[in-house]
Amino acid sequence: MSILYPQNEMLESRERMVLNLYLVTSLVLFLVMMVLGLLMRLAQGAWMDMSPTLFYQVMTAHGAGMVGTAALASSAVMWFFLRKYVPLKTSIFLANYVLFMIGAVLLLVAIFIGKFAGAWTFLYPLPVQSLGVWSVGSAVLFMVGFLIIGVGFLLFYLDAMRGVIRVYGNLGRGLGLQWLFSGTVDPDHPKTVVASTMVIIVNSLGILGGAVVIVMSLINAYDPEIALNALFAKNLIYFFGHVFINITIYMAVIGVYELLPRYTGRRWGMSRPFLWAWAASTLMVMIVYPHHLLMDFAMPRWMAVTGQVISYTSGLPVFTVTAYGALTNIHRSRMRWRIPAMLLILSMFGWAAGIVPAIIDATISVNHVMHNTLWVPGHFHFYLLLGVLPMQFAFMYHLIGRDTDRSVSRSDRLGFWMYLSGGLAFVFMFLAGGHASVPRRWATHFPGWQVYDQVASLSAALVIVALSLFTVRICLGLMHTPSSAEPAPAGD
Amino acid sequence: MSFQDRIWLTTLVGIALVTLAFLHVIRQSGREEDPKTVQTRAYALRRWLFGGLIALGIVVTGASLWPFPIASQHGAPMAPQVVHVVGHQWAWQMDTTRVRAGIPVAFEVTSADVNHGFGIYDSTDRLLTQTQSMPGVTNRLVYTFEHPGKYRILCLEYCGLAHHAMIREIDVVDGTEEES
Amino acid sequence: MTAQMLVQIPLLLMAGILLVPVIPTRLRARAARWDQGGVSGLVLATLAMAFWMLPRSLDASTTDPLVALAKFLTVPLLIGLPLAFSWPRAGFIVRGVFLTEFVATFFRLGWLYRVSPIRLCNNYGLGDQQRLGNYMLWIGGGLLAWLALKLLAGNFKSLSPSSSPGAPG
Amino acid sequence: MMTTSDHMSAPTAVLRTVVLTVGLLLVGVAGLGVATDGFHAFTTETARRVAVHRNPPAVPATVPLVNQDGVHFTLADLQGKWVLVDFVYTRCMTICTVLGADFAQLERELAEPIAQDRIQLLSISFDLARDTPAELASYLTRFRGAGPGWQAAIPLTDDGLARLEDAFGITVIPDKMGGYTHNAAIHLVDPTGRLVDIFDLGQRDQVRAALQRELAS
Repeated sequence: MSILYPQNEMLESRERMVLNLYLVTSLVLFLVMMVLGLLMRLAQGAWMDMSPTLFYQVMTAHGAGMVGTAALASSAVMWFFLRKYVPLKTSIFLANYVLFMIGAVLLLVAIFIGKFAGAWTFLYPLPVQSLGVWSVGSAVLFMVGFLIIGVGFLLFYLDAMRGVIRVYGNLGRGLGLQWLFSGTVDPDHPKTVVASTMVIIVNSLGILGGAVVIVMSLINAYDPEIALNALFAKNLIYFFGHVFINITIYMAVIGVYELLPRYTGRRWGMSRPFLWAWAASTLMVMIVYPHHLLMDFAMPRWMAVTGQVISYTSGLPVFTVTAYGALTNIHRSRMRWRIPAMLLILSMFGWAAGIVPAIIDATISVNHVMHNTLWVPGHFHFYLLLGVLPMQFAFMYHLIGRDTDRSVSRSDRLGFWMYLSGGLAFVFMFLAGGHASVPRRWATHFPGWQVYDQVASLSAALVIVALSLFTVRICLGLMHTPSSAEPAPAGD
Repeated sequence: MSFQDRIWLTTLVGIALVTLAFLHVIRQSGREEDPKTVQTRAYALRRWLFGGLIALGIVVTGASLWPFPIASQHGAPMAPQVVHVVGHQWAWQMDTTRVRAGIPVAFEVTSADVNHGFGIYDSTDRLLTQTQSMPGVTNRLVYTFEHPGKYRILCLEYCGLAHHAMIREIDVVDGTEEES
Repeated sequence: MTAQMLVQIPLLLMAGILLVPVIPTRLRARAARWDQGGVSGLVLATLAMAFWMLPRSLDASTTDPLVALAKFLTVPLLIGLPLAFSWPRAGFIVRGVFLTEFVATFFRLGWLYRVSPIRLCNNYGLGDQQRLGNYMLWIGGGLLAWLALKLLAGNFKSLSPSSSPGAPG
Repeated sequence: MMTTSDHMSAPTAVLRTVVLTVGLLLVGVAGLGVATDGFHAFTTETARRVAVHRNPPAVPATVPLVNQDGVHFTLADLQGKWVLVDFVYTRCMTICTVLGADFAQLERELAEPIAQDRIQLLSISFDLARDTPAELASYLTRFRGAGPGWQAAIPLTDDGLARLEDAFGITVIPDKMGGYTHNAAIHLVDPTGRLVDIFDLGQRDQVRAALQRELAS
């Protein structure tokens, strides 16, 4: 039996405090954002009265809040495991949290006091052209909030970059590029370092793109004479947005690489295909974004083709390396069925299955009838709700567990199955809505569409109950810090 | 069977295959076998899986991009009917809302303010095709209506407070009826 | 415009960099106490740069001799000097933030100059402005490519475990 | 395990740096704010407009001008009317053509108040070397304007032109092909002879709306 809680993962009290801040904040924010999501589905299903003004504010908050929170929780996973291999500064990890919270407050003020409802994508020029619904000032506040959050993540990535370079020499060696074509792959080169390096590279560039387009939008907000090229702004916004949300998966999957082998009791070794998969993903995550612009016919044809082809190929590493590797690791392993293990498998399933509707939608001819319908939230909720979040919950449940735990408690088991069934029903209602051509981001739905919204509301409620159970369990667990995570007596 | 139905079916089959793979592995997870044996077998199978997916990708890419599913954007529209569309917050401005069935229509779509989405829906509220409506850019959408009847334009890109109310009806008339 | 932004200002900046050894060591040591990790100096340089990137300021410096004088004084003293003074003491993270912002600024200005249908500076023609925009995009892209290559495949002696990291303690 | 000793070595230096940095940021951002009229004007052109809105300057009323019919006049002669002014040179085939088309369109749209002698359109040429009353007349004919509502004029002296350019914020740079690069806008002068607004090319609707608002009140 492998060790679930190795010595080198112990936390000092200061580190534990900061990590707990991340985890508790994430859980609470997830709950709040899910309630906002539920409210939207209730309004669309005509089970609740909500003015369009409020609906679109709620929609903006839900989008920005979920993307931000997913990134926050995922970076906690990355930090926790990466610090075993490279030196990371707790102060920078804390700085990221503080900047995130400042940014989050600005976003909330912009939305609920400034009435900003330009969606989390702040697609130029909507933020500054609301026909008087919200002021330019609140759009500015919103974008400044994003900028501050971006700076926080940039600090975190720079710290991680420094750490990887200190230990491995440069980012290429962290990524294992030297073994792509020849040489003996170091079987002990950590998957965590490979994934983290990819995240560092890709999201630093994503944040750079965001910083360019946000500052340009700010200049335009104040001096409208300086008009931007809307198509170019759209490219940058989707590059930034796509990278930023995708990266939440690549940070959280580190938890799967680290934890799954402990629960199966089997090594999950480093291999050349694994390195190839991550090197390819590094590139593909950056160039796949044109699949958001397939309905912008003015885009060059080669970019649309790139968007479609890369969307398909970027699924291959997930299917044939990560998900397949996980399944191989589990197969006939006499798995230790604890709640983290269950969540890890769920997360792999959510990611792999969620990719199916995503790839199909990225086909240009399909995009003609699916783009900006509920199909789109359908596919990304699939791998966020059933992929990324379970990865994060698995990590949190693992943290509060202990070696001596033998079985899954009744409430956890109940929570798991509620989450799984509620989540599945919820995303399938989105996909079914897409199949029925229901447009995305509509405050009110035609009566014929409302049945999907109503079933979705019920399923969302189920997910929220499940998440509440998780939240209570995890928060209590974090407070009663388990002995296994106490600082080693002779450590330091 | 509509295009949407075929997409739906393909997706369900894909998800079902993934689910079966997971269920199979989960069912076997209680047993124990030498990891080496499992790995050797799995890796052999993986080569087939990878090759199969690549082959599938090539076939699907070729079939779905040939002919290219987006009309040429350069030069004068090659369609006998041309409709100029301008998206406004929050209404569609069109130089005509009457087009003929059976004959290609080129919609030249742009926007006067923010991004909109120009989605054509049939009388059963099914999405037929769409393009983006953007300031400073004209996208050309060429579509041939098969049947006469009432169709609707719905906004498919979030554009502010009355996004969901940006609806305009168009009449598609019999192709032979209006020759004059 | 191209000459001013890509030749004159960089030369003035260089002049400031050369000034560092002229400053008495004692004064430098004192200033260093207010410049932990090079942060203050880089912030000062960034703000001064932001000012001289305003099309208005550039315009004014060609028409108003007083503003021109201000440019000749402040670019070396408030940008070049603090940059050269603080850079060696800046750690990896501070440098990273600065460089990210620096590259982003080239992209922003390049974009601005290229797409702006109006002339941002009244004293320069539209063609000149667009040419400058292209140069800036190329410079930004070049800087980014160089940084990426350095990070991916470069040598980082100062960061190796044997020597002390970033800011010396 | 990593300990965080990086900031412990010099706590006072850290404190000082934080104080100095925050101070610099406050001063710097305030300075940038002042330099851009509260982040509204990044360019000289916008700055000019902001200034005009805040404090409408009087235009030089005494600069002698000659129009397309050879008639001498000054801006003082136009007081009592709303005057729309643009700056052109007649050989210009780019921006001035757009301005000309805008003026022609405005002349038609505002025919009624023009007939009542409440609005005057005026194109001033800055090409003293080449433009003559005859050139001005053909410029107007090109746009089928030419009614009494739209006049074209040249300042008689270089000094007069300089005063006008300065007052209206016009920068003219000769290009290498014998033409000029210049900023193009539509300037609105009120009946008391003050420059009250500046509009961009393509803002014809806004010009018309502003005038109609003023005439109605």
